[in-house]
Amino acid sequence: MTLAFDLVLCAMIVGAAICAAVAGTIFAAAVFFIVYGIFVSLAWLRLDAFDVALAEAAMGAGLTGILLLRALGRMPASEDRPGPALAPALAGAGLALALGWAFLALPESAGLGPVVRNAAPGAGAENPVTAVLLAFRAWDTLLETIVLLAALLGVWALSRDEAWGLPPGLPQRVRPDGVLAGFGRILPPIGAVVGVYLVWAGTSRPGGAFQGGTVLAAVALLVSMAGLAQAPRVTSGALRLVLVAGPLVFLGMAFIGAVLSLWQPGAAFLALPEAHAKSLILGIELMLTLSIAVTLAALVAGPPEDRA
Amino acid sequence: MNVTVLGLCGALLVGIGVFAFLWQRHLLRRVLAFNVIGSGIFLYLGAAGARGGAADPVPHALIITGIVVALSASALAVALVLAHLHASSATRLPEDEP
Amino acid sequence: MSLILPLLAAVPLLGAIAAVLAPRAGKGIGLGVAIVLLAALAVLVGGLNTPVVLPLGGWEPPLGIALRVDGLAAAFLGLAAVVMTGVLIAAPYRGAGREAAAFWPLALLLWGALNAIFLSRDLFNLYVGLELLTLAAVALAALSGSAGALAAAIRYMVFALMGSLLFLLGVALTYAAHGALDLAALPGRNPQPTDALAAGLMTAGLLVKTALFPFHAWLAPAHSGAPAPASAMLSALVPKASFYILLRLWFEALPDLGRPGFLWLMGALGTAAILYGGVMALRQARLKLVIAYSTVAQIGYLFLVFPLAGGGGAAQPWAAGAWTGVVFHALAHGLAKAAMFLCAGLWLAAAGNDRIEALRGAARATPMAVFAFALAAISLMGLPPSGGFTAKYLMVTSAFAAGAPYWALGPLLGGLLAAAYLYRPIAAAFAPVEPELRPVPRGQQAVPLALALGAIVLGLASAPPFDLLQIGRPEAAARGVE
Amino acid sequence: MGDVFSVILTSAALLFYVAGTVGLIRFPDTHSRLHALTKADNLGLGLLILGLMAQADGWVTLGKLLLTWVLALIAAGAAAQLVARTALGDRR
Repeated sequence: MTLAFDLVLCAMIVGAAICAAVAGTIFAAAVFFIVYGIFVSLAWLRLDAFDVALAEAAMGAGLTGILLLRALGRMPASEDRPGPALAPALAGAGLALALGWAFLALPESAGLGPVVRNAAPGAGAENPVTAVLLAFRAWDTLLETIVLLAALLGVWALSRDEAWGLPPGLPQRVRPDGVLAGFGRILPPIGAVVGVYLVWAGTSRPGGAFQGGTVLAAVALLVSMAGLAQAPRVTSGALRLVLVAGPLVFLGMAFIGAVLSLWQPGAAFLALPEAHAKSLILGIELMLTLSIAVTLAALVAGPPEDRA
Repeated sequence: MNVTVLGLCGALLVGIGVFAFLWQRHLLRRVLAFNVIGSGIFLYLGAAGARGGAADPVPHALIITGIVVALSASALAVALVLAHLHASSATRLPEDEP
Repeated sequence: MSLILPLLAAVPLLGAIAAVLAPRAGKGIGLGVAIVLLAALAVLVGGLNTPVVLPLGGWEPPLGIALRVDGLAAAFLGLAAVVMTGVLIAAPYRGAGREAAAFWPLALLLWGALNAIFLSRDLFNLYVGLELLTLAAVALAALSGSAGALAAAIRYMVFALMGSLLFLLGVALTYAAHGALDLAALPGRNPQPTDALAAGLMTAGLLVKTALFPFHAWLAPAHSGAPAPASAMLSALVPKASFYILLRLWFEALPDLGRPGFLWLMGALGTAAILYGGVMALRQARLKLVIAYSTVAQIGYLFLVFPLAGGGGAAQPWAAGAWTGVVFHALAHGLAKAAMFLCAGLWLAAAGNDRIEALRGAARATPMAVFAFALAAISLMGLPPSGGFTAKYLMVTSAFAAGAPYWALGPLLGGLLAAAYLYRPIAAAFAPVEPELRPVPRGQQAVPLALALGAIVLGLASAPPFDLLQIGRPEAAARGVE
Repeated sequence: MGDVFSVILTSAALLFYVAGTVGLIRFPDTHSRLHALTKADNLGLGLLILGLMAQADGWVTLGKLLLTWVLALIAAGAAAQLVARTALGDRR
């Protein structure tokens, strides 16, 4: 029975992917891509990967979909003809076959699951995924938040010189009594609670800084699109402080560990003292969430623009 | 068995994405294809990690990192495509213009 | 030691954050980072006798991520530090405008990403580092905002994204097969039939990112379209990072997967790159494109490491020499190429365009810059006494000693081609005419001169770096990858 | 008992979804399509959630399910309004 479900799910995923790849218009492709992302997050649920399902739905389908649709809205309808299909088709088919063969040829499970589950409680997070992200592989996570920052700096650098210093994205014109404004008033409180809950719950249950940050980013975007609050200018010191607060606290904690290591045997760069690991992880995650939320919202809004 | 289905599905998605990435010329479609390949790789990795019965949390963490990185790259790519459109009124690379 | 290792990657990142907060102080922050890193590297290299490994946060692999520094890592860290210091001194961005607010943090992020890659021992961490490097590099390539630069940046991004995905796919397959991402854990793994596919995918991705012929199409427009300080970083350092991972992968992690055919293919592609890049450089009318195509050629030399140091049998006694020679080549090329792009930037600002004819009489207007360009050219051509000469000498002798003189063809012809394509700008600079260049302050000319002198000194005093590179040199570099 | 309740309600929900989808495809213009979609899908979702509530293991889960429905109602309503208004604007 569950096999039948998985087969149907996979067929739907593949179908949506094919539609997204070959749809006649780019708008249709983008919509199919969002549908595809939702189906893929269902597949993650089938694999008991709740953290990944949340991240895929929020970022892979949601934010990436918005990015594509927003860009489409700025584009004139243009003739869209792909190149010759034979070589790409051979490359795609060859790679898919090779990977399929490899999956079947893989040895029996070779993962780190048991090792992680043994070490996770000592690292300050009962959710093993959070333990991996913020303790064992904290260096990855730190670099990843910096990747977000690098992308935003790159996006902002693409503004025209005349628009530099304006708020991110296009200026919004919204009727104050319109539906969007009303919607924008109802949802943010709920969204904020959900976002913070995802972070708080993330140490022991699925959720975490990235999933919570995405929800908060959506709230920020909604508030801005509904015209309820003006986004700060890209040169604003306060905005920039919020953007870097997470990585800064993360790096700062790492540095403190490094300096302490000079006279304290257990301390090291990126090591959290075991007694306080849980509260420190939660603190770092909250700061990261704030920065991730604002960075993601700014990434989706795009570079500052002065014309429609 | 169920896990194998999802792993093979991931392999197929990579193939579909690679096909679209190489075949399509419109730059937004190539960004989209990049994301299809990415999620296919993640599904492949996640399914491989779930073969032992209990799910392996390390791939989950890697995948979350990967999703964030893919989103960052997509955002920069989309912004580049729009800036390129403003600068030269083109939605594809010069060498791909018909 | 355990304090210095993480600081090498973390300090530039911290500097980038500071530069985001205080864009006007970007240059000061950059120079501060440069001083700290140069000092840290001096201490590190001074005390390095054996490789140092540091599991981050106290979590040992396979659970955690380890950093490691050996001679190879120290050499590349040093190259990045010297080139970045020069670039940061030379970069003209002031104030809090669009370009300045982007350049300083992005340049520091690029530096942080490079150092993170040079130190990392973890395949997935290397992927994240590569992505950080790519995003910073693409953003810098697009910095001018011109239509040409944007198209070049997008093409760069298309190739780089494909390269990243292929690499990631290989990493995923490696983890799925072995439950390990640490490079040190892979030589002792239980071999699987999927290993060759995983290694092939990772290698293909890194080749695209290194712009080895025939994956070079993105390089020249992106490197020549960027502002000069960015070009210097992109050309001197960025392709070296993915090549560095290739070295680690094949000589340390998976040497048992090497096959004669693969080694031969790498050498053939490298030789093709040398010839193709040289011919293309010869045909360009713009100086920055000449220098960029020269990079396509120079990258080719690096791949001769596979047949020369990787081949077993007759090559053995000289293999370590070839390995060291290739690393020398990477270092000398980095210094010389950064010097050349900085010179090109000075002339572009002084002449208003970068056509080679515009350089006529430059030797009178900007003598130091022309001297710097000529010194850098000597190293690229491989003439004594320069780092480039030492590198080519080591490569060519090991090619002959190994009984494979055809691998010497690339370096020898490549040197001739380099002489031909670099002769044109130098001849123009020495043309006996009144220069039409605006004057350039001597201070600005000093930076490329210092970098070019570095490339020469690498040849004059080659013993200390040679000894450094032997620290923790992978066994496979002498025994062969087979 | 609970299971039978769930099966009946979720089946009914599916029926509404099918009806909504048929309307989306067959109706001639944007406004009637929206009508079919929002009416039928919101009812379908309501039935689905009711059916799932029978499977809930506590008040918290019940609350979450209810919240899901309310949020989806608000979002669908607002989105439908926005689409409708944009469609009007396009026609002018």
